[in-house]
Amino acid sequence: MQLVDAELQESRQILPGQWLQQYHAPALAAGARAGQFVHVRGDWSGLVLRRPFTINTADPVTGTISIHFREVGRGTAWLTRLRPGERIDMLGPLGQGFQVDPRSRHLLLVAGGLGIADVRLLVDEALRDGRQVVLLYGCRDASEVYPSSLLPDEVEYLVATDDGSVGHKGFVTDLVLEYEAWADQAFACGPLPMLRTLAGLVAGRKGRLGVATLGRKRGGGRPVPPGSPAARRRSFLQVAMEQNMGCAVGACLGCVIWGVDGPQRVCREGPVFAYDEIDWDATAGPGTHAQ
Amino acid sequence: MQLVDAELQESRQILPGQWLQQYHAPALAAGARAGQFVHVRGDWSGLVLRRPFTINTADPVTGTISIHFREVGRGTAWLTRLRPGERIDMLGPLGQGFQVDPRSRHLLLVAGGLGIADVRLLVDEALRDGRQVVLLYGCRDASEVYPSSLLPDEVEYLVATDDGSVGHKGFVTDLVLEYEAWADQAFACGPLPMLRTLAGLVAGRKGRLGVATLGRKRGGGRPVPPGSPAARRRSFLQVAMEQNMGCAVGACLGCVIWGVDGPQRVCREGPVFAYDEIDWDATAGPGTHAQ
Amino acid sequence: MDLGRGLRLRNPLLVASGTFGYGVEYADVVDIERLGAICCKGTTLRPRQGNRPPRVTETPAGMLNSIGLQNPGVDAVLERYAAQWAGWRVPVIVNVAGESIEDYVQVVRKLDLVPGIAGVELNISCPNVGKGGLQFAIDQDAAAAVTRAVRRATELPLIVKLSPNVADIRPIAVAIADAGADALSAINTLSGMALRRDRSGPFLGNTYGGLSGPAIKPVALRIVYEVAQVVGIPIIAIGGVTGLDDVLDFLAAGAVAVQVGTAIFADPTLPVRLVDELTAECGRRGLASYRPLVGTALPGRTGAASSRGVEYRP
Amino acid sequence: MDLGRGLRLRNPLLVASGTFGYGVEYADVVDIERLGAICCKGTTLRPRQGNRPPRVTETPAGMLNSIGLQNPGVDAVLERYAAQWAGWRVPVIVNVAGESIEDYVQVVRKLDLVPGIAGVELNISCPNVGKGGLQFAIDQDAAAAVTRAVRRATELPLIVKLSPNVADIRPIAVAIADAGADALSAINTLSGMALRRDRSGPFLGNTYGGLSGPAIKPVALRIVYEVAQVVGIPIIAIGGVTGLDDVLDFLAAGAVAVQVGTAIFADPTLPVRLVDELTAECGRRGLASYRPLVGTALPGRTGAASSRGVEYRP
Ligand SMILES: Cc1cc2nc3c(=O)[nH]c(=O)nc-3n(C[C@H](O)[C@H](O)[C@H](O)COP(=O)(O)OP(=O)(O)OC[C@H]3O[C@@H](n4cnc5c(N)ncnc54)[C@H](O)[C@@H]3O)c2cc1C
Ligand SMILES: Cc1cc2nc3c(=O)[nH]c(=O)nc-3n(C[C@H](O)[C@H](O)[C@H](O)COP(=O)(O)OP(=O)(O)OC[C@H]3O[C@@H](n4cnc5c(N)ncnc54)[C@H](O)[C@@H]3O)c2cc1C
Ligand SMILES: Cc1cc2nc3c(=O)[nH]c(=O)nc-3n(C[C@H](O)[C@H](O)[C@H](O)COP(=O)(O)O)c2cc1C
Ligand SMILES: Cc1cc2nc3c(=O)[nH]c(=O)nc-3n(C[C@H](O)[C@H](O)[C@H](O)COP(=O)(O)O)c2cc1C
Ligand code: FES
Ligand code: FES
Repeated sequence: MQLVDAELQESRQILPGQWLQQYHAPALAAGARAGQFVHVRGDWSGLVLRRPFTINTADPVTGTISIHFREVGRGTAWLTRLRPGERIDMLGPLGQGFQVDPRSRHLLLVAGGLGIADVRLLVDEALRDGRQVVLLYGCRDASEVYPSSLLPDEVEYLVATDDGSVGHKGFVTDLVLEYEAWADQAFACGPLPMLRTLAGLVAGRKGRLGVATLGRKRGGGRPVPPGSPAARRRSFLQVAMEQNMGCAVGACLGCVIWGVDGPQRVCREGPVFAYDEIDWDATAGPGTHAQ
Repeated sequence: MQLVDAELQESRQILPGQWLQQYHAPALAAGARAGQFVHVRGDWSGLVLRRPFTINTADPVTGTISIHFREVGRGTAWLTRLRPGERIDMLGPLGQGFQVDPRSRHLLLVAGGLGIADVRLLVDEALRDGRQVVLLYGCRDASEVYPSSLLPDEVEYLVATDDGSVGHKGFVTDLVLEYEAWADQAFACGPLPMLRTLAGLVAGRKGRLGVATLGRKRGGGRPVPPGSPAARRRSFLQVAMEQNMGCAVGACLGCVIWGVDGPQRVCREGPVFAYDEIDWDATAGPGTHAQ
Repeated sequence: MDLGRGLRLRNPLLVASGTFGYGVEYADVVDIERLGAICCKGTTLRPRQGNRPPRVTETPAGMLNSIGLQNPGVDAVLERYAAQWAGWRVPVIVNVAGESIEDYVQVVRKLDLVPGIAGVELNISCPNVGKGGLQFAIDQDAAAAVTRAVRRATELPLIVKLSPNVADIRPIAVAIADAGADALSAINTLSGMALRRDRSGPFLGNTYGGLSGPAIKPVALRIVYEVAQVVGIPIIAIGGVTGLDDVLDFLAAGAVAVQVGTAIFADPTLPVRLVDELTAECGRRGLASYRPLVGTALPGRTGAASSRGVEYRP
Repeated sequence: MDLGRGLRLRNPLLVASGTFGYGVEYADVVDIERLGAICCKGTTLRPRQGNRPPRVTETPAGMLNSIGLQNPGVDAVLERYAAQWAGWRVPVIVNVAGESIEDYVQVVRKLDLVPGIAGVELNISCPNVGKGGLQFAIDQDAAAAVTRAVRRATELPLIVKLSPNVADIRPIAVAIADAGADALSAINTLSGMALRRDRSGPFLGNTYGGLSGPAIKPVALRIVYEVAQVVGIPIIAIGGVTGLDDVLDFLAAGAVAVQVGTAIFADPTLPVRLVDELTAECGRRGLASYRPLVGTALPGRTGAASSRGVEYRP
């Protein structure tokens, strides 16, 4: 974790109201892992809190990272007005990223809306490590479909839209069934209802799904403490969660969600959790940025 | 009084930390009288109040007005960052301006520092009406001397500096003695101590000064209500006062100073008052913008 | 909307006492007839010069004022404005202040039956000389006593304005409602202060000032929400309204109307614009009136108000 | 600076409880050893899960929090951090909360004589189960009782933290000082709330939250100024500090030290930078210490504190 003075290099609207910004921030680019985030401080007079954004991509070679965000309020509106060459203060990389089992060959990524920002870097990391990636993406309609041009060619990319204007008509979770057997691990980010549905799918079909998972293959063995990297790797599904934040470093206890073992800090224990760490019934919140 | 969307045309720093900005605002330019002010609303998120500025110059022909201000805090700092073509909301013209007796030939203007902004338009009006103007200007040192290039040639312009680096060494009030006999009326704006000194001078020497004043010539006659235009015209000295403001239209009673007849609203009864309306002992405040 | 005893407002957007003078000051730039009502500057029995200047200063997302109830006294107010008010379509509510119950009663007696006076709003955040300078507003018995006395003195619609400077507003609100108020307004300013730039003393001539503006909205919202659960009379929300979102928040928290104060200084046209924006919002939602928006954030009848004091734990 | 019983701070810049965890969380980016002191997160006898999320949200120039005192309990706090704290040069003050006097006493007994604990700050803005849920902080007798009990239980330097949610802070402050507190800290948060975007209910899981940040500074300044005139013990100011001007204001109002809270979230390096800026400011003024800056805005000995309650008149 470092405080970094990041310089905006490029800023463009890639979808209506959705922005992709690239910053020069070598210290962040070098250390970032998929699923981690930065806590951004604008010079937004009157606003007292930073804003958290997932590290969308990170390139240690060029020393750049990108964030992908939707303009929803004053903070994000301010960001859209930032011009290349201007600098902002970023704290990061923060939180626990996705845990990929070294033996996993097949990764299933499920993203709803802006949730794509949370798994985007995982695509790069997985391909780099020679894994196969299926990315399922859900959104409202054709106007919101994440451009495939922003994804590496190697990814198998499937889209679901609420209105069927592109791809499957219905929820992105409908597409999961087809890949669950194929996948060694699944990683998801999106609106709470989507994550809850996924968690239900995985929990309900644990037996069948388990057949194909590495976790099951390793079987009963030694116990791993819940929430540990090992436990997360063994869980078939990891989800990136969201909560309003104060400090983003674990100090204020502002960002908790309810886990089965009590409150969990999204900024420290998360934002990525194994699906079975979460108390899905107790978990409600501002919703995620995903839709 | 109108709410006007004013477009910045030109903005320049005329002295260290002092800015002259010209706005296109025909409705204000047409109605403005010397000594009146505008209440300016920036898009300064977090700031809840407007900021008052004297109308420094007004040209009904081009439809422009100018303000001259010192950068002292967040509001004025924000103004300096405004770019030509951008628009801000101005409420004005507000308050009572200087009252020049139609018979006055010789006007003595006394300005300390930024107080020049309050009498600047009076210079133009007086010359237009064929009067003679002496402008006495006081400031700390050479670096702060108001550029004579910004004044019409017809004005007799004398400078006093605290350190004597330009003009008279000492207070601008020292220079007044030389012109008091010549002047028909005097008009002043500047720091409170300067105004208090002037008021003392005028009060103490009322007898002698009076000889030359029109007010005295008109003598005992019918009574005029204090604070009325007529009463102010009869007073040898008029001063432009300052106070923190809320509404600037007389509604909140936030901007009062203490007058001999009780509280006076700077935004309505003022900002220009006859010197003898003010209770100089009770009057303290944030100081004026003048120095 | 009926605030009681026939005080009917055509819309729920009012202007707050002390920020809109006597309604005449902003008339050049505001179509005041379109307002729901105007609460005039605090009026006392005798003229008051108010506090020493300076009286206002800006603070983060807010301002402090210490006007000190400067006003020409009730007789002069009536003489200067009542006839004019009587000709307006917009109701004028006279904000009344005093230092003793007798003060309040006398002022209200003078207002009673005068054409042009649509109602009374009692500002009880005043030191009560009878109680050693303690404010009426912080003592439930004193608040009830002044309300009861005024209630007896007039048939005018009676609004009592709550102060936020208390540990628990609920018993006070209940006492005032029980004493016969037709409506409550909340909140008055928070007690605060600022220093001179050279830090040689307080900035305001009166040392202390009242904090208003967006900064206090979370406090105002909390108080409206608390009070709405314990009284049956209408609540008029005040505190930091700067846009439609704030209006909708206060309605959802249980207010039937909203006053705009400090924000007027930055944007005098705001209250009237909010009238239009609220209408448009109702249209968008297919509502014939804004009433369904009232109280949506309140707990259901079952999960009633707590009586355990301020439950907040940091 | 001596806050009593040998609690000596090398500088008057502290970090406020709940905003700096246990001092370890920001250690990557802050040289914590340079701080005057660290007030750790509120600690209770037994572990607490805290309030339901969401727990924080932004408001104009401020934020609301409703953490609900989540902490692992005093035993776990000591086990996890005490040894580490004992190795630090920066004193750690343990912020203590409870629901009964017995709670407070038991926690403090456990802290007593533990190496690494430099002092205790009592957070008394907690519902007092013995008093039907009323906060200790709003009742002068309860505040005095808990202070007295804790005082008897420990020789640790004892700071008691004042709540702003009261009509008149002065009698409470006096009662706490008389009961044996070594110092006072002020203020805790103001009680406030926010709504969900769809206005179907309160935004915070706990309904109410504590308002902090620049928005509350005028209130904090007023309380420090009031308290400084009625007690003889040191005051530590808290509330909306974001820069040197705020520090200087609080010192001038009578505080001998200042805590930075909410502003840390935006700028973790602020407290340490303020240490340097304050030193530089003293240098500019030719002062060997900042002590001459304390109390410059207070009235002279003659014009002593008013005891007439909150004198503010709007
Ligand atoms: C770990 C994490 C990663 C995130 N990554 C992304 C991302 O990659 N792309 C993206 O578009 N958004 C992301 N978000 C959500 C993003 O932080 C909010 O959309 C943003 O803070 C809104 O700021 P605002 O000022 O525009 O909105 P406002 O609604 O005006 O913000 C008001 C307050 O609410 C907080 N807030 C509002 N919505 C959220 C939210 N959904 N989550 C957390 N805090 C919120 C803000 O931080 C602020 O404190 C992420 C959130 C978290 C917790
Ligand atoms: C009738 C009138 C005419 C003025 N004309 C001019 C002018 O022509 N040129 C110029 O440079 N200044 C003028 N001033 C002063 C000017 O308004 C302040 O310098 C300005 O408001 C400071 O704003 P800020 O945000 O930069 O400073 P801040 O100090 O951050 O402002 C904080 C608050 O204090 C108020 N304030 C601060 N100083 C003053 C002050 N001296 N007078 C009134 N309010 C103040 C601001 O309006 C604001 O509410 C005039 C003031 C008045 C009352
Ligand atoms: C300058 C000023 C003067 C005020 N005068 C009065 C008053 O005379 N009587 C009163 O009841 N409230 C008075 N108030 C309080 C307001 O009516 C209102 O309750 C408070 O400002 C909160 O609302 P706001 O945040 O929208 O300003 C005054 C407020 C301000 C800013
Ligand atoms: C997230 C958060 C958690 C807090 N937790 C505590 C606490 O546990 N105990 C306590 O006494 N005060 C707590 N406070 C209050 C602060 O210590 C401080 O009194 C208050 O925030 C005002 O200061 P500020 O405006 O600088 O934040 C908390 C404040 C915040 C913002
Ligand atoms: S945001 Fe402070 S603990 Fe997570
Ligand atoms: S500023 Fe409101 S009366 Fe003058």
